[in-house]
Amino acid sequence: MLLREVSYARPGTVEEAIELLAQNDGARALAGGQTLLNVMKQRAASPDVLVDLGRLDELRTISVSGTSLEIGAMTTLTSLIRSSEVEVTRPILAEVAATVADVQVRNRGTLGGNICVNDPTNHFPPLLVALDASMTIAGVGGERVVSAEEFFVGVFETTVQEGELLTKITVPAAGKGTGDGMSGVTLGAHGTYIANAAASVVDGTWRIALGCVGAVPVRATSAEKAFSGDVDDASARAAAKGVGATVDPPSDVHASAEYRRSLAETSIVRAVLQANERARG
Amino acid sequence: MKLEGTKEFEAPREVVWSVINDPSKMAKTMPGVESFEIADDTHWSAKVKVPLGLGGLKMSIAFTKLEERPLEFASLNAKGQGVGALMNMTTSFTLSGEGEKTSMAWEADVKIAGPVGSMGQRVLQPIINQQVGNVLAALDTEVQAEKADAGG
Amino acid sequence: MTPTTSLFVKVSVNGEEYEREVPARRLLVHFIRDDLDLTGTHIGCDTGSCGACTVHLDGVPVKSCSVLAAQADGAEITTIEGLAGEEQTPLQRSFSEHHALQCGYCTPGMLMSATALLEQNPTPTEDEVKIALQGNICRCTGYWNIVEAVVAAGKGSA
Amino acid sequence: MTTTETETTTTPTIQKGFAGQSVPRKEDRRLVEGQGVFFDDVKRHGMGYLHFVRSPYPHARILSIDVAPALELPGVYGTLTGDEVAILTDPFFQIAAEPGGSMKDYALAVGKVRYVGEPVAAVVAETRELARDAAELVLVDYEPLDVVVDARRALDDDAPVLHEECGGNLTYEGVWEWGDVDQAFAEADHVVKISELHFDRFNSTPLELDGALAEYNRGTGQWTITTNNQFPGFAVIMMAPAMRVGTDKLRFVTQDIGGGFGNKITSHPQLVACCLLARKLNRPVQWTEWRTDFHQSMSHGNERWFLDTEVAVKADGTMTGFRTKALDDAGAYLRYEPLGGVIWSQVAAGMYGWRNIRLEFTQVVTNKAPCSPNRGYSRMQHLWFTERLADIVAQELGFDRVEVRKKNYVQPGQMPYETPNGCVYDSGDYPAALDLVLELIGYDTVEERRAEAASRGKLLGFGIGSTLDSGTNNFGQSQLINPDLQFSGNNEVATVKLDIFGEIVVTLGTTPQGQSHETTAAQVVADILGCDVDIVHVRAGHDSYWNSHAGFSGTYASQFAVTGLGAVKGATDMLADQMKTLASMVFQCPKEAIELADGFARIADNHEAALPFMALGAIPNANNAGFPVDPPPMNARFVYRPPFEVPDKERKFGNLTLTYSMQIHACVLEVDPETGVYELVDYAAVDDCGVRINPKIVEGQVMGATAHAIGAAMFESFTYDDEGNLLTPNFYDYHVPHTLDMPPLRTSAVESPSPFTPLGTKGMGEGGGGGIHAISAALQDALRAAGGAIVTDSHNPYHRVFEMLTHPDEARAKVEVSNR
Repeated sequence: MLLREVSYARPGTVEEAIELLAQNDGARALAGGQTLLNVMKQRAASPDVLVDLGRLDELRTISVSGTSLEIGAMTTLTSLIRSSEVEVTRPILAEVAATVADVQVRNRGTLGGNICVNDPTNHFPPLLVALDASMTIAGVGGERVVSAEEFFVGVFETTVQEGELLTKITVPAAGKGTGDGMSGVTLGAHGTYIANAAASVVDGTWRIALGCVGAVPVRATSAEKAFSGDVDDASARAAAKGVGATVDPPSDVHASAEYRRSLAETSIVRAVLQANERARG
Repeated sequence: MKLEGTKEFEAPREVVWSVINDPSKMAKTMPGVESFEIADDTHWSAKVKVPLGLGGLKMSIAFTKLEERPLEFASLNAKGQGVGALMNMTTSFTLSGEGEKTSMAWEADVKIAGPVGSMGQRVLQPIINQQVGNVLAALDTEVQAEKADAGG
Repeated sequence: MTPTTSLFVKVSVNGEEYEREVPARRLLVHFIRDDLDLTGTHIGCDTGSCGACTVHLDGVPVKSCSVLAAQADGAEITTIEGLAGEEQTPLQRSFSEHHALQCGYCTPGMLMSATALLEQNPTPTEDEVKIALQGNICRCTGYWNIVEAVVAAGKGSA
Repeated sequence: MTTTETETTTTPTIQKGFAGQSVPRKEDRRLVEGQGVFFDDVKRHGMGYLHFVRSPYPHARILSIDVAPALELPGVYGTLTGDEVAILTDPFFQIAAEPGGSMKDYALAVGKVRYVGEPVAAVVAETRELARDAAELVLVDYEPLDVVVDARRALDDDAPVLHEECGGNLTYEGVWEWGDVDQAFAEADHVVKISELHFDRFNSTPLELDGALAEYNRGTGQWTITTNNQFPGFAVIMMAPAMRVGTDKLRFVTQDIGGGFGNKITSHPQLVACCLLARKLNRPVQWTEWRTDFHQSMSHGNERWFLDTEVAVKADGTMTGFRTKALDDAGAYLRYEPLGGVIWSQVAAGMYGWRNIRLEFTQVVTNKAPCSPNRGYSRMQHLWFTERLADIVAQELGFDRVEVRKKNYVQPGQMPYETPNGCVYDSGDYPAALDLVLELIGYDTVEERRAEAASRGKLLGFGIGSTLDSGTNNFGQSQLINPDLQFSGNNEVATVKLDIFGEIVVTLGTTPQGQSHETTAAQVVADILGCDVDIVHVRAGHDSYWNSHAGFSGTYASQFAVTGLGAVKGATDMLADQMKTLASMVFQCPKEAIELADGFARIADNHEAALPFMALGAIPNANNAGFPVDPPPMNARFVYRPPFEVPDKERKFGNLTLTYSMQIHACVLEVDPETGVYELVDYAAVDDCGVRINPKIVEGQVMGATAHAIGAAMFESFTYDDEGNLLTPNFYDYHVPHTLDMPPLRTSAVESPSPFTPLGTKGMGEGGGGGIHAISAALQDALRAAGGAIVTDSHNPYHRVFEMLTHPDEARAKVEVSNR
């Protein structure tokens, strides 16, 4: 408990927010705060200025434009779960959001916050990489759009620079022949991930991302390329085999590196089979 | 936590040595250095802000050169203190190779204590691995710059 | 706009208006307990994990240890003290009838989470109750009686 | 969902009135309305908030402490360091004999720190935030020292020594041997050897952390400590001598306590720091511990190794004896230790008929948080051990686990049963209870379910955990580890008075943390006085000023139903007698003619002649003129003293606890062979704690103990790395089970009244870790089909199960069977 002294500002517009982030040394955007405020208690982070995005309703919109689903960075996980747009265009987002922490955290926690924190155990970084999402980042100089893979830079680190703000996450809408899956092992039901894999197939082309095995989500490219034609348990296992050896996961109190390598492969198999089944409709 | 690896440089040993033996050049390879002071040729100190996205971790680090055998071996200790974290790192570099190629075998024993050390357990190893990667990349840049200077 | 380390916060808690100057860093739970003297809201961890500090912020259950008092400016807050009027709510009575509390320390948070559930879903199933209470840790009861009490209160009000 | 059934084998020894019914709790009203009073809810004008400066090092010399930067911060009231503490106080009294007895333990670290999180200084400031800011400004210069984390290394010649004054890391060692062990092994047909078993380190992590509000009165020299310490009787004998004051100078006040489970017994060092600062700064000092502080520094459960174990087994499966070397890891200080070195022997033979036992008990200190009582304290470790022996013997020798238990259990006909070390199991029918739990969980369908699970690719396992909950300590057992100690027996106090308007007012010496003392005490009182529970007012919590406590007062070690209610019954019987005497004076009739019923004292065969309680209460209190003799005071104080002898120190023999509640747990789980992830799919628990005053409250305790056991078996561990850092310092990595982690539960109860207690009740609540035993057994059963690993650890998170699946031989290598 008990935070160090910190300054606070509550902008009313995105422009104002960017200005505050640009002009104040050590400024950090405060979204839902479900991670940030708690690591501040632990002194694992000590921003000098908190720029509260809580009043930026323009960042809380969910809309479908053309073939993509556009989600405002300040959209809470609860809103994701309840969104009919999400349900129609990319239901996996709601499905995964429903397994993040608990009701209270989902009521405050935002999609933007979840990925900007980029804790390696977070749910959305690997999922958004698998879904080939893109992020819109606004700065004093205007907007730029980066792919999910470019977005994640390190633990607690993204490509969002000081003076910049993540405003929007864009996810391709699922058409026929698209299927998504996510599987992993958590610390207790709906708990912190120990290891996971997210898989997405679009017309036979696979994107598979691993969580908890590095500082950022890791593409399982060898597995992605392995599939030709029908996917079944055997081919999924064949594809996953050997992926573990290509990653360098941490060892901690919940899992040795060896265990995480094994879980990564098992998670790939299960995520792929789930995605494949859904792609078939 | 013990880390080790080998880094290959496209540069003569003298050049690599001159970089790793020069605190001010080494300083440029470290993440988030805000200020740097050299007390004497075996003691120097730095104030760094390790760039963690959540706001950065401020630390003041005191370096002590433990041992050196010119062109061959150097080892140093770094003690860092910041709110929430204490770091104690002992690292050594062993150079080998001939002509334009130098191979640097490095070892580091990093201990992190304090709230961050315990809280950050699940994220600390990736952080350290990544920071080491950054340092080695920066070191290569410095070596090439030095090589260019030496050559030019 | 310049960032500040101290600001005025205006909130309505259990229907009563409060205005206080608070440090920007003060967590909502400390504001409620220490500044407003509403000590029914509890603290059981320092990582936003246990839910003992659960209150309703604009009608939604949140962990008041993971919100700054400043963020609550202008909000309507309900705490455990605001649940019962003259009469206890059926849920409060059900907790007692089903022995859903022992030490009672997690109870305010449990009741706030369960109350929010029943407002949205008056007759929740056992699984729906478990999901709604997942963010509230109890170390005495093993949860069985708590889940039973909420399910029963739901049936009762249906 | 839970289902409940009860079987009563014998009728209770007291009339069933309110007792025996699940009457609603008196405590609940305030608690569900947010009106409970926990220590942190109490405020005083001008109070300062205390924050401890804690060691980031597991072992280091303190070279210097500079508090000046903290004192310069506006709003800081003052500081306290170890150097001051060493001048102002004496080291705490040690329970241990030599070598542990030489240990110097103070309120703050003096000269050295010995675990991460140890308090080295304290700062008091105007707000909680400022206090923490200031604590971060205190400059401590440390010289790190080598650490010892693994108890198995603590006695190595080159191991760093934590407490030089103890001459090493050994704090206690003793050989506990009963029967003829050598002969038992000589006559054994099989000997099962297990090289290493490990009971892991965790605790019950009550949701409310420790803390206090300390106020000092310069005029009287007395401190008032509003706290959640759960054993004031112990705290005061630790604190008063150290602070060089009489016990009367320390007034303890508790009301609502947010869970304790034993973990709130040893907060006395922090309380002393609060008291010293309240005096130094002449203002109330408030200390609230936070979760990470608690995990790093407070009351871990004893971690224990069982090395070179051997079990003697006859051809028919009778287990005749065992020998083992128990190595107990006490952490850095002996706050309540080495009592763990004897408490286990209350259940030396578990629920079994073993007559020949040899256990070499060794306790060491390591650079980890100090151990102290934790639900199931010291017996749970040993009972897990005895259950592991039963299952490993059964599996390795090909016996049926159920039959091995039934054959080896102490039999109902043997009750009351004297164990090889002189403890007396008071009552119970263990085989019948086992049948009951097997019926609850559908034991006969386990094989079908196993096949069905296999068809889904899952490994199903079934396990039994039979366990004892020994209650009401004979503190004389402390003399078995330190013959010079002057403690024996036990006691608890209650006062009951009839007040001026006819209210019954009860005060207790106990410090309940959810055990519902207000309710069960009222039930007992109401039945004896023939009145409604609603007119019985039981004071919440504890207050030294009530004069209703004795040396052992508190709430710990499963004893309220015996000591607490024994005192309540004693005091209420005295009051009833006074009421009858007074009524007989008024009616000029013999006392024997008076009965207490329906809220009246009346002549039994003439209900017209009746005095309402109000009239009785008024006479001594307000209307006493004209009485020929003094009317009885309508006020009674009773000290309950259980019937104990001082144990035989030479033979380590004697009755160490008065009652033995019993629980048998059974569970079914499914393991995912690819990941090691497992799920409890079915669970049942049967409890026998003798007469149940309030069945629902008893069932609540069984459920709570079950949840703690599930957490300890699957998720909860205080794990340290080799460098002495706690890797699970808060709820990020220390996962406490929540609603979705709980299996379906069926409970049932048997009532075998205790012949030794006033109400036929037995202490209960701790539960003896039955679920830990059951889950270890079920995992071993599930793994039989996948390499047959032997479960040798009490804590089995997914990664350990994965290890057992991928390297079963490593676990199997720890077990060896030799046949004659």
